[in-house]
Amino acid sequence: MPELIAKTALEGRAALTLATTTLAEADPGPVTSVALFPGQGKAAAKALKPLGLTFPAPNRLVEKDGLRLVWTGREQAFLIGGPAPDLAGIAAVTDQSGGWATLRLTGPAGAEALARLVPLDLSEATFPVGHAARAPLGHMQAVLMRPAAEVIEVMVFRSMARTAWHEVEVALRALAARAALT
Amino acid sequence: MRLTCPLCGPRDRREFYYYGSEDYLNRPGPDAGIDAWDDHLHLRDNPAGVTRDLWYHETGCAQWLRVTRNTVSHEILATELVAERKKGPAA
Amino acid sequence: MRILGKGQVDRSRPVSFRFDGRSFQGYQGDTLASALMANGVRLMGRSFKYHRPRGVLTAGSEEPNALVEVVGATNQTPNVRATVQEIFEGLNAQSQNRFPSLAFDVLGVNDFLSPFLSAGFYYKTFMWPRAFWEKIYEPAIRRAAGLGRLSGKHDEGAYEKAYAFCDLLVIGAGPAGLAAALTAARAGAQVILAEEDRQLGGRLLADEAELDGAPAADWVASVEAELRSLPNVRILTRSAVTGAYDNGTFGALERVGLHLPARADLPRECFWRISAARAILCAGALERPLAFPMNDRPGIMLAGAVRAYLNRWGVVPGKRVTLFANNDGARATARQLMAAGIEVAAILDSRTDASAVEDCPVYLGARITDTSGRLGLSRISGTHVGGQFQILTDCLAMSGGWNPTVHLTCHMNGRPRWREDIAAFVPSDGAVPGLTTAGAVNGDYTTHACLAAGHAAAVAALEALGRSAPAVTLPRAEGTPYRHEPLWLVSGKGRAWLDFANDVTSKDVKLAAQEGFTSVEHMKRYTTQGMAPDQGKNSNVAALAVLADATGRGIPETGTTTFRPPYLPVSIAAMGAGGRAMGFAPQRFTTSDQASRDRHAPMIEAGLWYRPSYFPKPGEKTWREACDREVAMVRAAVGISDVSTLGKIDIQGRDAARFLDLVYTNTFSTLPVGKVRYGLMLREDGFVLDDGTTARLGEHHFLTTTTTAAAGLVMRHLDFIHQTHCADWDLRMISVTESWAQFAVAGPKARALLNAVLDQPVEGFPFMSCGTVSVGGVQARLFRISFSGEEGYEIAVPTRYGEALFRDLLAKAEVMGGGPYGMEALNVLRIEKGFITHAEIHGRTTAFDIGMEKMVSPKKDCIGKAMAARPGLTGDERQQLVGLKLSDAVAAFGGAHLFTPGATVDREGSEGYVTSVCWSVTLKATLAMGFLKNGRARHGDLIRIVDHLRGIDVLAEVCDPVFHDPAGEKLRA
Amino acid sequence: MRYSGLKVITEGLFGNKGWKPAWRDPAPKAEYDAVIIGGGGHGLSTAYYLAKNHGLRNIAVLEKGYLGSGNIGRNTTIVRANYFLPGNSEFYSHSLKLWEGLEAELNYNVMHSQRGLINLFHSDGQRDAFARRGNMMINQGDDAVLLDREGVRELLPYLDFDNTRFPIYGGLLHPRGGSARHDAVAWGYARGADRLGVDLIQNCEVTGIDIENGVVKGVQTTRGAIRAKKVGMVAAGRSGLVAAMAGMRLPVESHILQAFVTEGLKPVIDHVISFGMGHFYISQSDKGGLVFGGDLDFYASYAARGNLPMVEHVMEAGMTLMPMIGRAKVLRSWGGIMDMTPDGSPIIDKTNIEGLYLDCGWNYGGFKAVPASGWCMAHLMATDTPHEVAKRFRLDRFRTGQILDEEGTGSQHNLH
Repeated sequence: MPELIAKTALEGRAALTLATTTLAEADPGPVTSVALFPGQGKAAAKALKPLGLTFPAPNRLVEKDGLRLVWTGREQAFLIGGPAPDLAGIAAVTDQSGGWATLRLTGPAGAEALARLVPLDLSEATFPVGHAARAPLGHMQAVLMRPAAEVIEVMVFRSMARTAWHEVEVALRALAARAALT
Repeated sequence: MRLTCPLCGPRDRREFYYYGSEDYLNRPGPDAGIDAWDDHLHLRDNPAGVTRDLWYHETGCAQWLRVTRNTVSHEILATELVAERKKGPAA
Repeated sequence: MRILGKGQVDRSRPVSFRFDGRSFQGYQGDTLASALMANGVRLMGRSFKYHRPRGVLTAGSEEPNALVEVVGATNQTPNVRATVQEIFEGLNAQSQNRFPSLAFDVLGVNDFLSPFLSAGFYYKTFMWPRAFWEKIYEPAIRRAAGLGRLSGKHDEGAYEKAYAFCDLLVIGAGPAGLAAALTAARAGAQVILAEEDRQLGGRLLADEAELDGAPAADWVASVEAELRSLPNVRILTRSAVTGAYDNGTFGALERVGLHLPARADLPRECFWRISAARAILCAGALERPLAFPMNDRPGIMLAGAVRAYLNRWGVVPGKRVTLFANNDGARATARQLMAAGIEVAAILDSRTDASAVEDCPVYLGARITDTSGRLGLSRISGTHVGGQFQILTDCLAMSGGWNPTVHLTCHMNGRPRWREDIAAFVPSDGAVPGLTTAGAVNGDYTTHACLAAGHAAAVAALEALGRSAPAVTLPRAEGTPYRHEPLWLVSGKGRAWLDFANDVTSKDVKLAAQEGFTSVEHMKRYTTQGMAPDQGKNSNVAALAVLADATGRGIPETGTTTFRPPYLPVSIAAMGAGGRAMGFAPQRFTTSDQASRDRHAPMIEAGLWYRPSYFPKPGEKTWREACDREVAMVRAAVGISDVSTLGKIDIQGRDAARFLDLVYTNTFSTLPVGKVRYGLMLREDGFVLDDGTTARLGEHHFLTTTTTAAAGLVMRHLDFIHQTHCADWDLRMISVTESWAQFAVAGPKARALLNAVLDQPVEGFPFMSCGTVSVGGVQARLFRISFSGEEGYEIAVPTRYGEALFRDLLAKAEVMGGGPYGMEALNVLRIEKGFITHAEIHGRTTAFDIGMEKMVSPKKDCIGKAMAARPGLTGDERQQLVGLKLSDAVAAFGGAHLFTPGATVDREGSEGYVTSVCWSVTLKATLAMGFLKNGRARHGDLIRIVDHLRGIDVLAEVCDPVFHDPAGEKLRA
Repeated sequence: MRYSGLKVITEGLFGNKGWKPAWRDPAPKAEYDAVIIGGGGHGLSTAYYLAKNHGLRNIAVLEKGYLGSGNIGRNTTIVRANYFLPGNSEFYSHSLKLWEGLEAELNYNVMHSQRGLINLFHSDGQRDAFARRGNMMINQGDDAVLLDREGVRELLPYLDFDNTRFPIYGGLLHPRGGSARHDAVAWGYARGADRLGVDLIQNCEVTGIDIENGVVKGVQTTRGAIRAKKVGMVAAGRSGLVAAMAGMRLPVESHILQAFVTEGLKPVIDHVISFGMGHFYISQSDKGGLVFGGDLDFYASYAARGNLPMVEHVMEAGMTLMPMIGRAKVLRSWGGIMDMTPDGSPIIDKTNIEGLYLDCGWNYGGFKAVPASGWCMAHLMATDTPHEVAKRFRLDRFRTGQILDEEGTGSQHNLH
């Protein structure tokens, strides 16, 4: 019987600090898509209640005890960090765990680095803690989240993780080079 | 160019895929006849002015939008979710 | 010549640089132009057509003459404005468009041929003999034309693109822009202030203006300090706003590292995409040259530029300066030069009613009618109300008035408005939605008016943004009205240049009119006026005036050409930043990628994915050897192939089956749970969109697969059908392509291999079944499907286990005489079996063409069904899918055409073409698939295959495309 | 007035005083035998060939703006005959032959230059698709050469062969492909038509089409009513608006196609290069500017200007394919309005109104079609039968399914 070793998309690549901001791969644990069937909003609220979560409004995330529910589309959210409750008949539940790579940017230049790649204002003022967005990162689809101050997490398709890392790294390097001018 | 996705908010045009006229919403019945289908798929009013057409928020929320806009000025007048539009022939 | 005590360069920081191989010294803060002029260099370029000697005309990016190449260690940048390029230690610049040297350019002979090189002459000649155009005339023209040179080497410089967002974008940081930015900044609005120059201040710096009785630079510094202290303000210097686009989007080019020695990580330039709720254009105005005979010699400059060089860089481009102007403002040039101790030979004022009181001779009603000086101005002559003059002078400062910098307001097809009192175009209101204009761009040429207008525009913008305006006290400033009398052309014997860069003279414009090119657009295109690097910034209005005069129309009726983006030239690398090399599109890697590379598999692109082409074994010299071995291995033992790249869509809900019935031609509602069915999807126009298998995982749960190439397309299509036609159905879809790593296990030993890895062996798992299995305690999905014709399975595990499972499968397979197979073998296996790919379903094929018309269920509607019934989509005239078989090995001929033997080999004779070809090691034959007119009725016939391109002309037998195991016994084993 | 090198010299010696207007500026007459709506390349060439080939003399071309103000003045000037579907193949082949004699025909140097066009491919599948095309070109009697990677390298050594996103497998060379000076084509045909007596009427917008009992009678214009026995609608970009005046709804959607030109540079790109994978094509003009373009902006528009996403995409494609152009600076960008049809092929056909003819739907490719489009439209208008090489460009082919979809992208107007 084979022993299957699990690997994250970037296989735990070493974190990188540039422009006083750290780029790291995060392993958020289980990721489950929860797509409500039509008219199941109330039933979903009831089912989520024991978890201390509500179904998030568009462009928002809710978090409780390490379990996060982030809006990802119309009547759709990703439950991140723990197993999904029984939602039979309420929502289409789909395991997305290994399908995404998560990059975490921690530090003051995170938004400025992503301003090289994401056509969205991710400054703290317009994208504060608790906000989330579906938006492109370069030419890739992404889920963007701000779980805490000076932290932005970016989920991209697993297969594109290396491209995403490379592009964020290039952006950070340019910022660091600019910072060195002054 | 920027469009406001009813769910995601104002977004750059590059996030959207463009399909074409809202004529695509009005799928004829299977027996509607060739003229109706020709109209549906091929023939276009193609106005110089206000038009309604279909855009897909491809690198966003994956919703199809019906966009009311001006083909001369590129002013965007309205956006709505196709999935939530009122049933029946497009107004 | 450098003037002590003038200018803002840092005299404590000398900088060495090179021009045309000579070393020079300037100071920190110099441009290449200012530093060269300080060193007495006037000749900096050669003109486009006549190769005339040229020097600096302006002090900005609108410079038409002083264009140079900047040479780096590995590359060179052509057409760099010496007036913009800041010098740095080691800067190496050289002149361009000259041979062998700037001072002696053999193509200067063109100048003597100018009577024969008039506007559009090339349309009238070089036609005979015909062959000479491409062989002789055109190459010569191409070599003579052009300006700078590209190195031909890859540009390895770093470039950057960025997005920015603001409530208010202020374009230009002169007095109007600074007042606007300060007002909005104090109100707390998010402000971006973009300034093309390296410093804020605009003409305040160049004009030695006074504000509140003190040098304007003091006020500029205090405003800048305040703006920089505010968190809601971003100042972009060295940043030109290049374009106005829809819905408040602007492009801007920032020169990040061009003023510094190259560094690997530092971007040379950054192209900004700015989204602004409101914008104020404070772009100022550009001074216009005067058109008079021989007005293009080095040393003839704009008066405002002479002032700028004096005040910003402490440089005077001559020892004895003359001023020629049609307005009061230009007099400041003469006065400031004299105050700095420079001799001013005379002021030539074209007006007769202007003041004659200055500290130098003043000639009223003056017209320059000739100039001389081969490589630089030495003398001018002309007339004035009192007679004639001849003046020895090495610098002529000229001013024909000012043109507001309206360009951005024209980018959205706005037409500027003619203002007779200033004889210039000003922006039309509302030309760019959300953008207003303030200051000199509106023709308000006094500092006082600019400050007030900038403030007022900001107040209005704040109101539109729902913010209240803060208190801002504006400094006292000069408010002398602009007095000016148009002077468009001084006629005379010599040529009078309008467009310096493209060598367009007033005669060219008149000739265009004479030949009927009287529309301003015709004149532009016929003469090339306005198409040079300055895009007509220096010449458009004057050329228009000359055209208006020639056609007897007024200027407003003549109209203008349209200014298009970009405002100033933008490098392809800046706007294409990130696209270099692999950056053009994301790279997608499967979980087996490293394992395949470990086995030296060459990787090839499939969509954005990388997939192994083949897995070479030691001793194999060609891909064919490896491919043949892999095919034989699958047919005899077992092969493993990563098929994760196929699109996978999870479909759930009580209406899922109903939905599949709508989007597929065939029926899925009848598919039992635990079964898989092949499906054909049409576009609504009746042609085949894609094919794939769908598994029913549960009563209301399906998994649909797509081809690799069409995964995104199909997802979008399904979203469309769902949201437009049945949004209320109980149905949810999501891509799970990335969530599952899936491997094909195929061959007679496939089941044995699977049983070696599964926690419980599979038994009684017939063809087209699916179910859940367990591998090493991990829940996996198993599908019994085949793309090879052998007993085949596909096993899917959550992606994070993909690599481990792949390596394990390979290790166990190799013990059994099996192993991995790549795309080449996969292709052979599928051709042997007659399975189609996008080589066959290429968007022009119908279900009928591929013999699947019976898969279009007559019992239900489906997408594409109605249009598939059009007469053109079925019938004998259609080319139908066939197999083609040759007993010999023949080189690949995909794309060859098919002819009936004996028929003519031409377009009419062509009855079809080949889509896929392989050497079948299984059948020891060359197999091909293709489309042939009425092909299904022609099985057994011989057909002629002609591939002109590869020199192949062979006969083949037409047959059914399923070559191998046509009964499917192996498949179902 | 005949143009020649000698004439240029003699005029030069005498101050260029003798040059005459290239065309007259006539007032519209009350009636013409044929009226062409649209003074662009296709309209002018239609008028020229109506006069030249069919002997009609009482013809007017009505142009809303100035001659050549539409797409003929705003394209990337590529001339080629590299189609592979019957219908397109013979038409563009015919057009290329006309191009090859155009200078002599018009006594105007349109600078047609057959510098060779190379379509790059990046996979075996694409190679075979181009082979199909190349073989069709040869079947048609045109030329094509299949180059491998080294063959491409020899001609285009500056491409990034080692590190581009989509490796270059080879290219299909069309030696007779090339470019021409776009404005000159319009002017050449205008001058030619004028010399044959055609009235070229500028600043004359058609505001209505007069139809009685299913027969066309003339047009209403901003310069008055004009009677006409035959009316040709040749108004690419605005075809739908013109046809609407005749109560027709066309299978056409109008889209923007942007194009770009850089500052002048010494010769560096000798061929026309097409990079399909990146939707990018480029050549260098005789003046030295790199002229290049990409895809549509992809949304229906009449604005004749584009937006940044496509601008950037085109530049990124250039940077991955040939990073040596990075330091060339884009001088000007513009947008043309394309008639996009559901299969990417044009329409030259009669309408169901007697005497009313339609020439439209040129998609990306109208420039190279100018000579043959005029040739065939003139034939149709003069004889009431389609020309042999344009007989498949039918208006009703979308109903019947006899479509000509070179891209294979189906009935979505903007995808062709």
